[in-house]
Parts: sequence; structure tokens; C-alpha cells
Amino acid sequence: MSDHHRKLINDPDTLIEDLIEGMVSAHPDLLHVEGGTGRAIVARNGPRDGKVGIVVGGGSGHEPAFAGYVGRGLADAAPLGNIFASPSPAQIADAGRAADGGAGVLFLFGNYTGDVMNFGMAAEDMAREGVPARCFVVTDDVASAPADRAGERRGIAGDFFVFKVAGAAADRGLDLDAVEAAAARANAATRTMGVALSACVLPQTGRPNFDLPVGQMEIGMGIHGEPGIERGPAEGADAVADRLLEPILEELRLGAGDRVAVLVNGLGSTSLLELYLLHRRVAAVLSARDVAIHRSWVGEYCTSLDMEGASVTLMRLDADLEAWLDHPCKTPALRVGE
Amino acid sequence: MSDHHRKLINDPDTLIEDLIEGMVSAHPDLLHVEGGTGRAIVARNGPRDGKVGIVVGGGSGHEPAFAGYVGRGLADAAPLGNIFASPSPAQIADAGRAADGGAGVLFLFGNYTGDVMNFGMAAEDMAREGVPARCFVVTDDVASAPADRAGERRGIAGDFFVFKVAGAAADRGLDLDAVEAAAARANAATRTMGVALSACVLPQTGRPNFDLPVGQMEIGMGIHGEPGIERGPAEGADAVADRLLEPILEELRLGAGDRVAVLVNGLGSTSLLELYLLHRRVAAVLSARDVAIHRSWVGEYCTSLDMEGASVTLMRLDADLEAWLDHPCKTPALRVGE
Amino acid sequence: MATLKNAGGGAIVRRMADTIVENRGYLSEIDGKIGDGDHGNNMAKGFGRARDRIADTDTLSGAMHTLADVLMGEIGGSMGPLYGMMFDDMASAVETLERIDRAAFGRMLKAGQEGVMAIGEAKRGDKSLLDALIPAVEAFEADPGELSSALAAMKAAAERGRDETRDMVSRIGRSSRLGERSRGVLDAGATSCCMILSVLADETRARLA
Amino acid sequence: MATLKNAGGGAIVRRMADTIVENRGYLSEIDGKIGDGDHGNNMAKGFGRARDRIADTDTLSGAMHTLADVLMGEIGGSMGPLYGMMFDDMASAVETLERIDRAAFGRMLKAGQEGVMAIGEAKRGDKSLLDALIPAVEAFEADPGELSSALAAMKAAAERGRDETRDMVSRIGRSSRLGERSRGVLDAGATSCCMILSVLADETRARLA
Ligand SMILES: Nc1ncnc2c1ncn2[C@@H]1O[C@H](COP(=O)(O)OP(=O)(O)O)[C@@H](O)[C@H]1O
Ligand SMILES: Nc1ncnc2c1ncn2[C@@H]1O[C@H](COP(=O)(O)OP(=O)(O)O)[C@@H](O)[C@H]1O
Ligand SMILES: [Mg+2]
Ligand SMILES: [Mg+2]
Ligand SMILES: [Mg+2]
Ligand SMILES: [Mg+2]
Repeated sequence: MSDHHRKLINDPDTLIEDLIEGMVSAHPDLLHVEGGTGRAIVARNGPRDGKVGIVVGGGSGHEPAFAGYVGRGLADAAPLGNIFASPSPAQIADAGRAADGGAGVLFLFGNYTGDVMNFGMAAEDMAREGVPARCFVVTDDVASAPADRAGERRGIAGDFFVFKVAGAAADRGLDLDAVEAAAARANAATRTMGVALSACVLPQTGRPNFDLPVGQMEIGMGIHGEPGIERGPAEGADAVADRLLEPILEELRLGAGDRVAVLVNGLGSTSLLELYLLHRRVAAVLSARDVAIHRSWVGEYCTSLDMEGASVTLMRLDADLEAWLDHPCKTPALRVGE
Repeated sequence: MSDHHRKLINDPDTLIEDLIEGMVSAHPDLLHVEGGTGRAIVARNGPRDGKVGIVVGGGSGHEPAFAGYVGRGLADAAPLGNIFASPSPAQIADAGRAADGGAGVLFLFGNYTGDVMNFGMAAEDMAREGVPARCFVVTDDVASAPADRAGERRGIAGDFFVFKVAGAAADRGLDLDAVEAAAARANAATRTMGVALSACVLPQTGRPNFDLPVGQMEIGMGIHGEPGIERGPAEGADAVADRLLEPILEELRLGAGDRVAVLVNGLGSTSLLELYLLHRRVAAVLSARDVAIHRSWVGEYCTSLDMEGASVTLMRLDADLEAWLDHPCKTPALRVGE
Repeated sequence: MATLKNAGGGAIVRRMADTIVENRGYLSEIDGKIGDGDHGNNMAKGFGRARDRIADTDTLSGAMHTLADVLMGEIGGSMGPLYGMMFDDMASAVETLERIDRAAFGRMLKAGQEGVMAIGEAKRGDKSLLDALIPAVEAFEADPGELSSALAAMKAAAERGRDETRDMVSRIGRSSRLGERSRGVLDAGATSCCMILSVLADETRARLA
Repeated sequence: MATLKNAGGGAIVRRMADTIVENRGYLSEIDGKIGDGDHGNNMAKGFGRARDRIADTDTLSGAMHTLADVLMGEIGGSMGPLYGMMFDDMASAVETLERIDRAAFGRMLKAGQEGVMAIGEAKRGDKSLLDALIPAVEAFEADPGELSSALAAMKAAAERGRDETRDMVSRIGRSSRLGERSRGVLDAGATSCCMILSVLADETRARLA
């Protein structure tokens, strides 16, 4: 018996190209590819004159993030990096050019060295071409740095809310400063913590990317398998939900009358059944504090290949954030409104 | 190191009750519970006078099937059985009563002994109460019996299309005979085949429900882990897609000018990346035959807990099936139209 | 001639439930080979839940009715209707009796078998629980001795019947799509049915008076 | 005094790529302990792809430019910009030369180090590839001998620098959020950087004339 996982892929060297062809073949009404690198997935019905271009991206392996959020009302384009590796400046710039409608472009991505460097270089390249491009870095993972160094935190599933808000703000015609400010408000109001119950298998090699014994869990693990804050015996749904919520509730200081949006996100192989059990507890805890849930999403929105595990994200709402969240969008992975 | 998988559940004895609370807590605008058994999830905005009631169901462990398809335009109610076990007649009848709008009720479910018996008993019970209730059995799994005994086949992911069509037909006001006939047309036009690359872990016990060594695949395996038609070394995306398509294409006799709907369905822990790779090949094979894809869905629509694997379903379309497929619906797992 | 008191037969059903719950893992494992691996889970859930609602002092017929109600009303699956009908019809066959003699016991078994066949439409040789149940009922009938002896014959026949399922090709239920691949393993339902009949035989014999 | 011909230096870069591709699994494994387990995959993809576009007969500077273009243009990740800038700046430092002497080699190394530091903003001791690179460049400069001797000093210092990352707490990149938990394992980037410098030293020394 071998321990080599044969994944449903073809040649590892064309993995991302195959993925792009697959996504476009499944959603030809929503997506197409633009630019010479072949790595920029662009909304058929998104970019337009006078609108701030929204580009989201990062490494692959987090499907439906990031290209699944491309579509009218959300992102205009997404450059696809290799598995767990930022796209290159040229790939990012392809997405940026496609998204550009003359009002500037906002790049949104999680806070990782590679992404910061590559998106930063792409933004400089675009500026040289005369397109104002800015970077916005998502930092929602409470497990990745203490609150007084919140700016160093990783971006994980909270991307979902920050992207949604920025996409809505841009779709409503706000200018680049205002869209960036909206993203900043969303990011400041969003906290996530995750748990992993297994490593993920890298599809190219068929091997797990780290070691996590069956029956153990790691609290606070990142979506690329970056170690978390604590490892121990795996626990049940309620206990895990409580652990994930604790730092989130503390930092967001949620109390009676507050409103939140909830995302219970699966990392890849945790069943929807389990995710609903987590949501059940999240809803009960919030209800006990008289915090109202405006909307919930339960499912796989930002995965880590086939990792077993989940994350809980809360975004504390105000009237604007709520309106941006409810603004219609139509993308492969998310549909809101009529 | 233990081989006991601790799943994100609480007390195994309240697993399904917890799941129901979780689903309703996440989708309070769409779902609620009706009836004394507590096992019938009902659309808030579905059942109404004069409309044929649509009830879909079966065992749990296939989330989002079946309760994820409850909502306006699709199913009116779903009774939830235990993991991989049909709901009981009383639980089914609760769903049936909630769905009843005076025009009769259609029960739709996959072809399994347990479901056939329990839904059959429930239909008899309802008839005694004066509600005409009929059973429609989905039989899309080509791997489960030869074509000349197609009526004995299991129902797997093809449920998705048959439910969608029946739900649309009922929502458009067709009578019980016509809704049943629509379901029959959908079922006759729908074929699925699946592949498993791992067993699923039963959440109550933390153990795999059968043995499938890493690196092996089983073609034609059922969504409860029922053995398939062939076991061998796991293959790549294109090779697997070709194998799954072969009997489907043969039976549906698809040729130039034909139109189909496509479902590439993940069984639980196969990544969306891999599912898109399968769709890429499906699209290429269909395009080579000049078969047009009307619409595709790629994702987890009928799972087998956390099983690794996927299935491909095609529904051969005619004008009516296409219209029913495009008819709007709004449920937790599926949204179509405006 | 020794007979069984209906009153107090609740204890027999509770012992049955104990056995099923104890064999939860084993029954699921057998089911995993050619089915979906849940037979023990489903059975343990139903029998375990019924056990909590049955007192040792209940009548045998009352206890079997309770078990049938739980199986059919709350458990679902294949076993809900099949064992539900079996125990419901067995209970109905003796519910008016204070004491159950050999003839009544035989009628009870026969009623159970017919209940299963009416709902499930399977036959002997299909590789199902009927392959333990039918020969057991036949052996009970055919035995020339008293109730105690007929019970022993029933138990032995159930075990033989269970073992014979190993070489059968399934023609019913989940495993029926496997053809030849279903050969070579015991049938899960026949195994649980044999457990049920064995406990019924042993516990009844221990209570004959 | 022995120098290196720029022409034909393509072979050196191709040997580098061979080494990286061979160590794909090892580098990913190290990265898996405190990172995301992909360092070897990313590196092998970039270096492997560049190797296919470089001929042994290319100049060293031309080959390094090609490698930089592939890394920065097509590979992305952290290594795209970091090693991309490193090789780009190294190449620019010697691209006008026919022969590379000790002084030019030193300027080339220094330019590479500065390129990495400009884009990545890391310092020595942060537990990164700079902990192999900086001491290697220093040792090269400080060595009193000829180019061959300086290269040997560079290689030895890179190895020591790599080994010293084991006891460091990370302050940069993915592993920087781990605090004390990042101690006890080699840094993946320092390991690959040491491989690159070792091949550079060995292959250059073999070609000195
Ligand atoms: N129609 C039938 N009549 C009698 N027994 C049956 C019938 N169908 C299935 N069985 C029995 O059911 C057993 C499986 O039970 P179980 O695993 O609980 O249900 P399921 O197959 O629905 O998961 C089989 O081993 C077989 O003995
Ligand atoms: N700012 C930086 N400066 C220099 N080296 C860095 C920097 N950030 C990360 N590194 C190096 O990158 C290595 C990890 O590379 P790799 O795994 O390819 O990228 P990623 O961390 O994006 O997955 C680390 O071991 C470290 O040596
Ligand atoms: Mg990486
Ligand atoms: Mg079952
Ligand atoms: Mg079973
Ligand atoms: Mg890495």
C-alpha cells in the first residue's frame, strides 16, 4: 500500500492553466481570460468606464477563492498564482489592466510576504503605465499576531467580507479613496480564527504539506498550513466553536444590539454537516449576547486544498457595511440580491 | 497515534437534531421546522394552496442534499433521516403534510430499499388522511445496474436535476400527474457515474465505513460507499473524466446539436480545483462531439460525508427540461434566475 | 408443558437490545463489505432507544410493540420497516395471551416472518435477514419436542442460515447491484437476525415454567 | 590571476537549477515545518523552467537574466521577487564584462545581496535566506586569497549561516508569526540559498582560467 495520494489532476506543470480552463468552461457567461500571461480571470460583465477596478488574488489552492469572486458587483479580475504562491507582477498587471476603467485599481489580497512583494511590484508597474493602483492588505486572522500588532496578521477567510464590501463600494461608483476606505472599514470590523484537523495534500506531489496526526487539531492554523497557536486532541463542534469565537468576540467587543455577518468556512474536507453544527453554536453564543445575525454563509469559501478543518469569521456591521454586504453581486461562488 | 477521527460533532445521538438547528440558524429566511417529529425542514416561502407539494429526502450525510434544496421554486420540504438511513414514515409524513397545498404531494428520493419502504409507507399514511401522495424514485447511477435493468439503479447526484425539474414544474402550477411526468422525463434523460478515492468517516464512530487504500480508486462507487464496478490504481483528471463519461455518453446517445446540463459533483473532500479539472475535460469531450452545454454546476451538491471522489452527471435537454432547469429557485444550496 | 409468561418478557427484549448494542461495531463492519457500513449504527440506535423505554417487567408483547414503534416511527432506514413490521406482527400474535405455549410461540414467529416478507418483498436465498429467519421458523415448526427443544432447533437453524449467506449472491437491498462481488461475506441483516433469535431462544428457555 | 569567462557561464546556472530540482522534496519538507511546505515546488518550477531556456554556452550574466525573468515574470511567490531581484542585480553587475575577476565577482555578490534586501526588507538574523547570503558575501570579501580561495570561504560561510538559522526565531515571512515555535528547524530559504552559492562556488572554481 502506498501513501502517495493520486489527486484528480493531470500534468502538475499545467495545473493552474488546467484550472483556469476548467473555471472558464464551467462559467462562460461570467468569466473569461485576458492578457498575455493567461493567468488573469476577468469578469465578462464587470469592468467598466469610470468604475474603480477591483482585483483580488493570491496563490491557488484556496478555491473558490480567488477567481470564484470575479463577477459583476464584486471583483473585476483575479490573477491566479501557483499553489500557495503569489502570482507574479506580470500576471497581476494583466488583471489590473483588464479591471482598469480609468478610475484607478485596487488590489486586495491577504497579508503574505510573497503577495505584498508581487502586488507591490505590479502596482508600481501600473503606476508607470499611468494607472493609479493601490494595494489593500487583509489582516483578519486573530491567531497570527497579537492585537497590538494586528497589522502583521495573515489574511484568511475574512477576505470574503473585505472583498465583498470593496466590490460593492466600487460597483456603486465610489472613487478610489472611498473604495479603499470601505475596504479598511471592513477589514477593521472583521476577525477570523481557524482550526485544522489534518494537513492538506499538495496535488503536485501527492504528499501532505506537514504532519498533523489523526485525532489531533491545531487551533489558529493558517490556510497554507502555517502552524497555529495550540495543538491538542481534537474536540467536538461546540467546544471548537467556542474556542474560535473567544478571541473574535473579545476583540470585536460585541454586545446587546450589535449586528454581525457570519461566515463558517470549510477548509476542504470538513463536511457541510459539521459546518452547520459549528454555525449552530455560533448562533447560540451570539444570541445569548443579544447580538443579531444579519446574514450567514456556511460552506467552502476559502479553502486550503483538501485540508480538514474550518474557520469562523464575524464582521461587525454598521449601516454602510450592511448595505455593501447586501449589494447585489453575481459570481461563481457568491450570489447576493435579486 | 490513534486512528480515530474526531469529527466536529457533539453527541452522536443528537447529530441530526443539531444539524437541523444549524441549518435553520444559518438560513432563517428560507427554512423552518414543522411537525411533531422535528425532522421535517420546510420552505418558509414554498408550499401554497393549489400547488403540488414537492418533498425530497433520504438519509443524512449527503449535505447539502436534501434540505439544502428546500426553498421557493424547488422543494417545499425535506424529512431528514439518520446518517445514510431513510427517514421514518412519521418523519416523511410531517414533511408531506407541510408541503400539501391540496393538489397532492410528490415524494422524490433515490432508489434504495429503505427509502422505498419508508416513503411508501408514508404515502399510504397520507392517502388515508385524504392527501394523494405519490413516490418518484430517481435511478441515475449507470454503474449500479445494466441498462436493461435501469429501473433497479441507485439514485445519486442526478437527484439534483430531477428535483430541480419537478420543483419547477410544480412551481409553474402543473398538476400532480404532470409534475410526476416531468420528473420521469428528467430521470430518463439523466445519467451519473461516480468515483471514490477514499472511504468516508462515519461521524458517529470516527471510523471509515469501508476500506479503500490510498492511491486506489473505485469506479462506480455509490454515495454510501456501496462497492462499484472496478477498483484499480487512481488515475488523473482527464482519464477519470473519460471513464465516467463513457457509459453516460453511450446511453444518452449524444450527438451534434444536442444540448445538455452538466453537474460535476464533489463527494466531500475532493477540492474544487480538481472538480474544475474534471469539468474542463467534460467540456472538451462534449465540444468534440458538438454537444452544447446549456449550463454547468461544479461543486458539492450531493456528498458522501467526507469521502474523496466525484461524480459526473449529464441531463440531455429538450425545450421543456431546459425551461424547467432555468426556472427561478432560491434555496440554501441552489439559486437560479433573477 | 412449560410455557413462557408474557408478563416479564420485557427483560427478554432488553437483553436483545443489549446484544445489538454490544455488536454495533461488528455489524457495521460486516455491512461495510458489501453495503454502506451502517447496519450496526442504525440497529444500535433503534434498539438502544427502545431499551430505555422498556422495563424488565413489561410484557413480551408490550415490549415488542414498543420496539416496533421506535424502529418504525423514529429510526427509518431499512431496518425500521423490516424489523419494525416483524416485531409489530410478532407482538400482535401474542398480545392477548397471559402465557405463550409452543403453538402460540410458533404463530408468533410465523407472523414475524410474514411481516418482513410483506413489506420487503424478498425471498429466501436473496441474501437477507430472511435467510436466517425462514429456516429458523421452519426448524421451530419441524422440531418434534417441547418448546425448549423447538427453541434450540430454531437457534441452531438461524446460525446455519446466517452462515449460508456467506456463499450467496445478493439479490436484494444495497448489495444486490454487486453481482458476484457480493459473494464471500456474511449478510449483515442475517447476522443481526441470528443474534435476535439466539437471545430470544436463550432467554425464553431460561424463563420456561 | 585566474578569472571566470562570462561566456559559457550558462552551464553554471544550469547546474544550479539541477541541484534545486533534485532537492525539490527536501526543500518543501523543511518549509513544511514552519511554513507552507511549498518552497521546493516553487523553486523547482522556476529553476526548472529557466533551465529549459538557458544553453550551457550562454553567458553567466545572460543566463542569470533569463533566470531572473522567469522567476519574477512567471513564478511569483516569495522567491520570484527575492531571487528574481538577486539574479537580476547580479547579472547587471557583470553583464558588460568578458571575464569576471575577483573584484567583479565580489561586486556581483554584493549587488545580489542588496537586491534581496531592497525588495524584502529583511535583516540578518531574521531567519531568512539572508542568513546564508550575508555571511557568504562577507566571507568572500574578507578572504585574503585569490578568487578560488574567496569562493571556498564563501561556500563555507554559507553553510555555517544556513546551520545557524536552526536556532533562530523567525522575524520575517510566513514563519514570523510562530515566535518561539519557529526555533529548532533550518530556514528553507537559507537552505536553498546555500545550495545556490555552493554550486556557484564549485562550478566557478572548476572553470577558473
Ligand atoms: N427487502 C428486504 N427484505 C429483507 N431484508 C432486507 C431487505 N433489504 C435489505 N435487507 C437487509 O438489510 C440489511 C442491511 O440493513 P441496513 O444496513 O441497516 O440498511 P441499509 O442497507 O439501508 O443501510 C441487509 O444485510 C439485508 O439483510
Ligand atoms: N522578506 C524576506 N527576505 C528574505 N527572505 C525571505 C523573506 N521572506 C521570506 N523569505 C524566505 O522565503 C522562504 C520561504 O520561501 P517560499 O516557501 O518559497 O515562499 P512562501 O513563504 O511564500 O511560501 C523563507 O524560508 C525565507 O528564507
Ligand atoms: Mg507558499
Ligand atoms: Mg444505510
Ligand atoms: Mg447499511
Ligand atoms: Mg513556502
